[in-house]
Amino acid sequence: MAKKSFRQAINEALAQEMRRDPRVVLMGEDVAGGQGAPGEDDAWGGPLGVTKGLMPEFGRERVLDTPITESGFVGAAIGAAATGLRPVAELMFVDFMGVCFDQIFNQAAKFRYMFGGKAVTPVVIRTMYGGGFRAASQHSQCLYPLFTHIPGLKVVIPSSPYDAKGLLIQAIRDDDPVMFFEHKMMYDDMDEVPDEPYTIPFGEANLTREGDDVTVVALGRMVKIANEAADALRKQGVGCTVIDPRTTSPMDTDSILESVEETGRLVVVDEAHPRCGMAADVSALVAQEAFRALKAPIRMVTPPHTPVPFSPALEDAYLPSAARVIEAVRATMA
Amino acid sequence: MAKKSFRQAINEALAQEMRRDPRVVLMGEDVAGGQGAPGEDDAWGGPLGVTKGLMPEFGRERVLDTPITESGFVGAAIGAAATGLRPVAELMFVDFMGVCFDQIFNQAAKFRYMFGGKAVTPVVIRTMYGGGFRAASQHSQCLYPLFTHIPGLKVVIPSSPYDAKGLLIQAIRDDDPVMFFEHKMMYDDMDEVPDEPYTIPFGEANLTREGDDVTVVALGRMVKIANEAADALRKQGVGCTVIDPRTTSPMDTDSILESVEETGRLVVVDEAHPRCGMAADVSALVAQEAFRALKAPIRMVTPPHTPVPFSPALEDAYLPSAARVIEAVRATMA
Amino acid sequence: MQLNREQLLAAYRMMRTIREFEDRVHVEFSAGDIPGFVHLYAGEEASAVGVCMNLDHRDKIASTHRGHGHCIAKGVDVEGMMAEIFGRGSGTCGGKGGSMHIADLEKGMMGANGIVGGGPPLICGAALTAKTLKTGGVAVAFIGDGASNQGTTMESYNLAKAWMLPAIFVVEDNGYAESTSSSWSVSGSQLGRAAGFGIPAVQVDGLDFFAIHEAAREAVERARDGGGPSLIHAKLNRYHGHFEGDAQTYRGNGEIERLRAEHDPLTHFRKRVTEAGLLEGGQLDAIDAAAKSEIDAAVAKAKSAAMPPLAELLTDVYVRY
Amino acid sequence: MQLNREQLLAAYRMMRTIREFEDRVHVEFSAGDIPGFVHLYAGEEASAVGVCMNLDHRDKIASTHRGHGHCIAKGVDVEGMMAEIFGRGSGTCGGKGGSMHIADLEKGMMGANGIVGGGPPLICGAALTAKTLKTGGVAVAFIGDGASNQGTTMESYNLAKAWMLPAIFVVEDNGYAESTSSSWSVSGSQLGRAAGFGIPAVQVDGLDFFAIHEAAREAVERARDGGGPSLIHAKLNRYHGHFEGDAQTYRGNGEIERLRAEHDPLTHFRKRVTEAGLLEGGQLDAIDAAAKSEIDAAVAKAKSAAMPPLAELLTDVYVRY
Ligand SMILES: Cc1ncc(C[n+]2csc(CCOP(=O)(O)OP(=O)(O)O)c2C)c(N)n1
Ligand SMILES: Cc1ncc(C[n+]2csc(CCOP(=O)(O)OP(=O)(O)O)c2C)c(N)n1
Ligand SMILES: [Mg+2]
Ligand SMILES: [Mg+2]
Repeated sequence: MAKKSFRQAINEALAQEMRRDPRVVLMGEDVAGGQGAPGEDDAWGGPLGVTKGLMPEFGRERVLDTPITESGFVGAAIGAAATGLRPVAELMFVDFMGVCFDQIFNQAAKFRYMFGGKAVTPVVIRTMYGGGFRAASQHSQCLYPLFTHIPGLKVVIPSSPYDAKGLLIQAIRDDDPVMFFEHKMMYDDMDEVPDEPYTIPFGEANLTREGDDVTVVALGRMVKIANEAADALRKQGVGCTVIDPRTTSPMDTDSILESVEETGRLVVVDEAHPRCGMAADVSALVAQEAFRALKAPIRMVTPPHTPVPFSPALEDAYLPSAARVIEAVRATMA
Repeated sequence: MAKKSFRQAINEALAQEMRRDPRVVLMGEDVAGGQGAPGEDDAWGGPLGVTKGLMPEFGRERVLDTPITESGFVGAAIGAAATGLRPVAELMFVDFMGVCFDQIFNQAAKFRYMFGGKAVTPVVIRTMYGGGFRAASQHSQCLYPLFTHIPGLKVVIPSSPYDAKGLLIQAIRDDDPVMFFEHKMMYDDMDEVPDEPYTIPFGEANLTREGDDVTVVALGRMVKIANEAADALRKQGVGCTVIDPRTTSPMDTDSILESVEETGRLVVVDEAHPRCGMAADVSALVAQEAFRALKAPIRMVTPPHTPVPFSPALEDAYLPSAARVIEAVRATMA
Repeated sequence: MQLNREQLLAAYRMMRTIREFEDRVHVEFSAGDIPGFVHLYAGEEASAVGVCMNLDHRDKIASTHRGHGHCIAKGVDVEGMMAEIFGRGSGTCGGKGGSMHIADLEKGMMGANGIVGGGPPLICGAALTAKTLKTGGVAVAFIGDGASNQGTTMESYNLAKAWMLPAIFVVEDNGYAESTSSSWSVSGSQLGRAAGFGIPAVQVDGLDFFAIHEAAREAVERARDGGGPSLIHAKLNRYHGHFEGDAQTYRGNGEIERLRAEHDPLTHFRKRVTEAGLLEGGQLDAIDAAAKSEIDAAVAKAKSAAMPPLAELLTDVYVRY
Repeated sequence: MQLNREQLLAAYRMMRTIREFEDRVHVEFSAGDIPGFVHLYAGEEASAVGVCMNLDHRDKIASTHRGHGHCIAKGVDVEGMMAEIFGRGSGTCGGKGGSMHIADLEKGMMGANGIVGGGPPLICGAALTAKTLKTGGVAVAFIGDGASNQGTTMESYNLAKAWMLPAIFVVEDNGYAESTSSSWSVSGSQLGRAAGFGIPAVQVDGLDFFAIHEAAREAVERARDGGGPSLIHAKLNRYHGHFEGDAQTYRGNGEIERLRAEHDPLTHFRKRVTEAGLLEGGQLDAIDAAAKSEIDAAVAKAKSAAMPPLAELLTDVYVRY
């Protein structure tokens, strides 16, 4: 199988779905780029080149550059979805959600319920998240807990190129509004990715490591860190099951609960802010549903309750690390 | 002491602080009302009359009606706070946050940190939340978990007129950005409220009931329901300590943990959506920090993962009730 | 454009149905039978009807919190609407939406909206669908004077023009946003703003069904011909409070009485068509009576309808979860 | 207004400092020494300086992601800025903000901003403070052509006018938002939009320091006199990519070379003042040399400065928690 980057996996998923279904359209700031400019058309493909090459193949009718009006074009994607297209909108960085959140959480998320089941809103909103890029407080957040909080939204956080392709195709074919999170530090990650289209269902976790001692739940880029920690711990005789839920809404609660029933110990690793975050959400689930199996306090490995700092020195200290995961796992075994 | 309504308590807190400090200004849609209109000035005082009477006393220079531009005027409140005023902005319903969230979570919340401690942003954003008004999906949400998630914000959720006054005065005098949540069903609640100004510090929980068997944590209007449940359970021989954290950020974790250390049982009652919500947040705290004391699974009493329905029949079923709290408390004792 | 007799009757029927619906909801609300927030459209009928009479099944509209008139004008079933407002299971949205969220996508009605400025971006999307799938359809956003100040609305103007969308923005300027006068809240002017975005625009008297109908006809034609977005600034009046329960002390002395007496689009329509000999008074009287019985029946049916079953609380959050 | 010799020297010094700063950051970034996203202001100097020379300690500005020039023009310390961009503890923000978040409230600089359209609402607030406390101050928002389409920006126009704030909106139209041309993204025109909100506006050539200075002078005067907001549309050019690393394939053949050669506000200034005999070339050469050494020193100092101590990770989230 061919090795492909996370970036390529996303691009390929989009291209294949656009070929399959003429109702799939793309929109966002500079998703092609060069609109109205004297030089190259398709000059950007998004700030990190993820959608490059799609406009030449599908034309500007289906790959739409937008003015900087996130409420306008995210809302347009939602309105288009409710009337027959299957748009994929790019909210460049999830940090920008604050200028367009209404369209996502009050419109797209609620149409179906408010309208008594009469609306279908198959929109996908792709967005970059996460730290490590030295992009500072307004370009490094995770924020998927805010979307997971909202009934009516689905939330997808792929942790590998393989998953990215399968989950994105699923997202596009899905009939509900989907928030699709891409970690900006993972675009160059390489993985075996089949050439043909395939889907990965939502709400089915992936067990990336298996072990009897501790259950480690991790999301997105944190899955890599959890795996790293699990591999190191394995050598020290501690077996971890690493669970990547892949989607936080719906979430595969069964896989998490079953594993904790076996291990009796839980560590949750998350890059999002700690308060009302995913680490808390998973911890609460287990404290309610698998309490009797628990042998030790749950441990959460998250950043502190601070904005993301700019300086590399501080940002490295801010982000969860394999070392901190190892420490947490060991704490549950103490 | 005089009995005052929640509405009066808020109004009085605003009036007293405006008298004390000329830098305190109010702004929002129809906080006075009648601007430019042929009839009565100060015609509204907000949709439920909470700020009525302030404009006649303080003038339009300090009680500013606004166009319907939440990003504009909430941002203006924040910019004014960073430059020397102490504004209280009214975001009529918290459900409208989606059109102005950026100014709150990327600007106000982060100034101090991003700017290396050089900014002070003493802004208060008052907002209505909660169900029971038959106001449907876009006018009934709680959403304080979204703000609690964000480092740099403080989040206040008073559960009585007495607390409302003391917490609002504290909020206005506080040097950090504060989100102040008022439950729209509580404005007519009556309570003893001192005439003179007083403050209630943030991060200090209020124990509204004491009992040895189960700790019940509840917020805002849910405190009333928790109290009701505790009173009923008391008669049945079950003692509950009801903890009202009053502020979710900062949160009085000590009070919660100490109580659970004693009771060994926790029920969290919250009106917000369940995923990544306050019930999960408090549960996770206890599962991490007071696990050894726990004798039973934690129970969360929240609405289901759905938007708020309109029909009274459905909304009543949606909202947590004393009956459900009683059931949860009993479950922890089983 | 000349409207034929049938069209004129249809226009009057729709306007009268809206008026009857709204005045009756007002009464039922006062009696305490209707829960929640209700915003009535009475007085503004010529706008919804004048615009929607130019639309067909291909076309979409997005409405506001004051949505009943737009719903009726776009063909949403009146009985279902009334039941919805009463929170009944037989309502258009099964009782889950209520007055502020009546929608019927099959009728091209994309929803009333509880968020001021929520509709215009959605309409850009509906217009994009029409353009992309070449349906020939157009999309119309109704926008209050207050909503015209919302960033989402202004972004939509720019986007619609940049994408050359078949979109029409109808600013329904009833002079107030809640208790705030549009003379104060709207800096500049609606036409000036449209010009600032390069969007053709006209101002019309919202009293005059024919003026609105004609302005909308031109805008729809432009949109269907690929000429991009247009804006219509309709000056009109609301007869009831901002929401039911509003004491309206901000209005001028006798303002509402004067408006009802002198600026009633239905009276104005009746006068025009009877004086011009296009219709006879008797025909219109018959419509009045029919509308009244229709609304009577809708209210009776709504009141006797069942509340939604509790199981409905959990359905239709997702298509599949 | 005639600028005296000292003022002219100061203007040139600031513009040269900005140019030197930006071109040097470009080099250091290419060498891999600067982390994160960096957006350079070279080519646009006449705007920041032409505007800020009309401001004093009472006045506030809000900047954009492309903020270095505004910072320098408003008097933020250059060494601190350079250290900040390098992420050092000695930076203006202790290394916690970086290029996109340099702020110095004591200097009236309310921050670069990572959010397009983030600044204009804040400036309405700063202007409200000035008006309420009667400080005599004005507040200026710098806005890119791309940012001019953001709803937050347009809402601020309306709010500033409704409240009659001493606010000035400077649209720095460098022709692009990232790779997208403003000729495409901005429907209508900047002046047309301002007119739509009833805000006095002028368009100026951003090449020409004097034109911008004069336009700003008028706007500041109007604001201080209680005349409300103004808008200035400056047409200018950026010499570097959107951010450092941008290959700029969207630009025309030889576009940047031509701009540097023919549309350089510094060259233009030099020509104007020397030809008019206001200053001599030697004086300007001396400024050039001084600016170069100042930036050399700032870079050297930044590079040798310590990273922030780890304890700083947890400080200044709140004043008190
Ligand atoms: C984003 C948002 N802000 C505020 C409100 C509260 N609100 C509901 S209707 C209204 C006034 C709207 O005025 P206008 O647009 O003129 O419409 P009208 O009521 O006159 O039909 C306001 C402020 C809201 N629903 N949504
Ligand atoms: C709300 C928001 N949307 C998008 C971006 C990404 N972004 C950063 S700069 C930029 C282009 C801005 O263009 P313009 O306003 O013309 O300023 P210029 O870069 O030309 O100085 C974009 C799209 C952002 N930072 N914030
Ligand atoms: Mg109005
Ligand atoms: Mg630009």
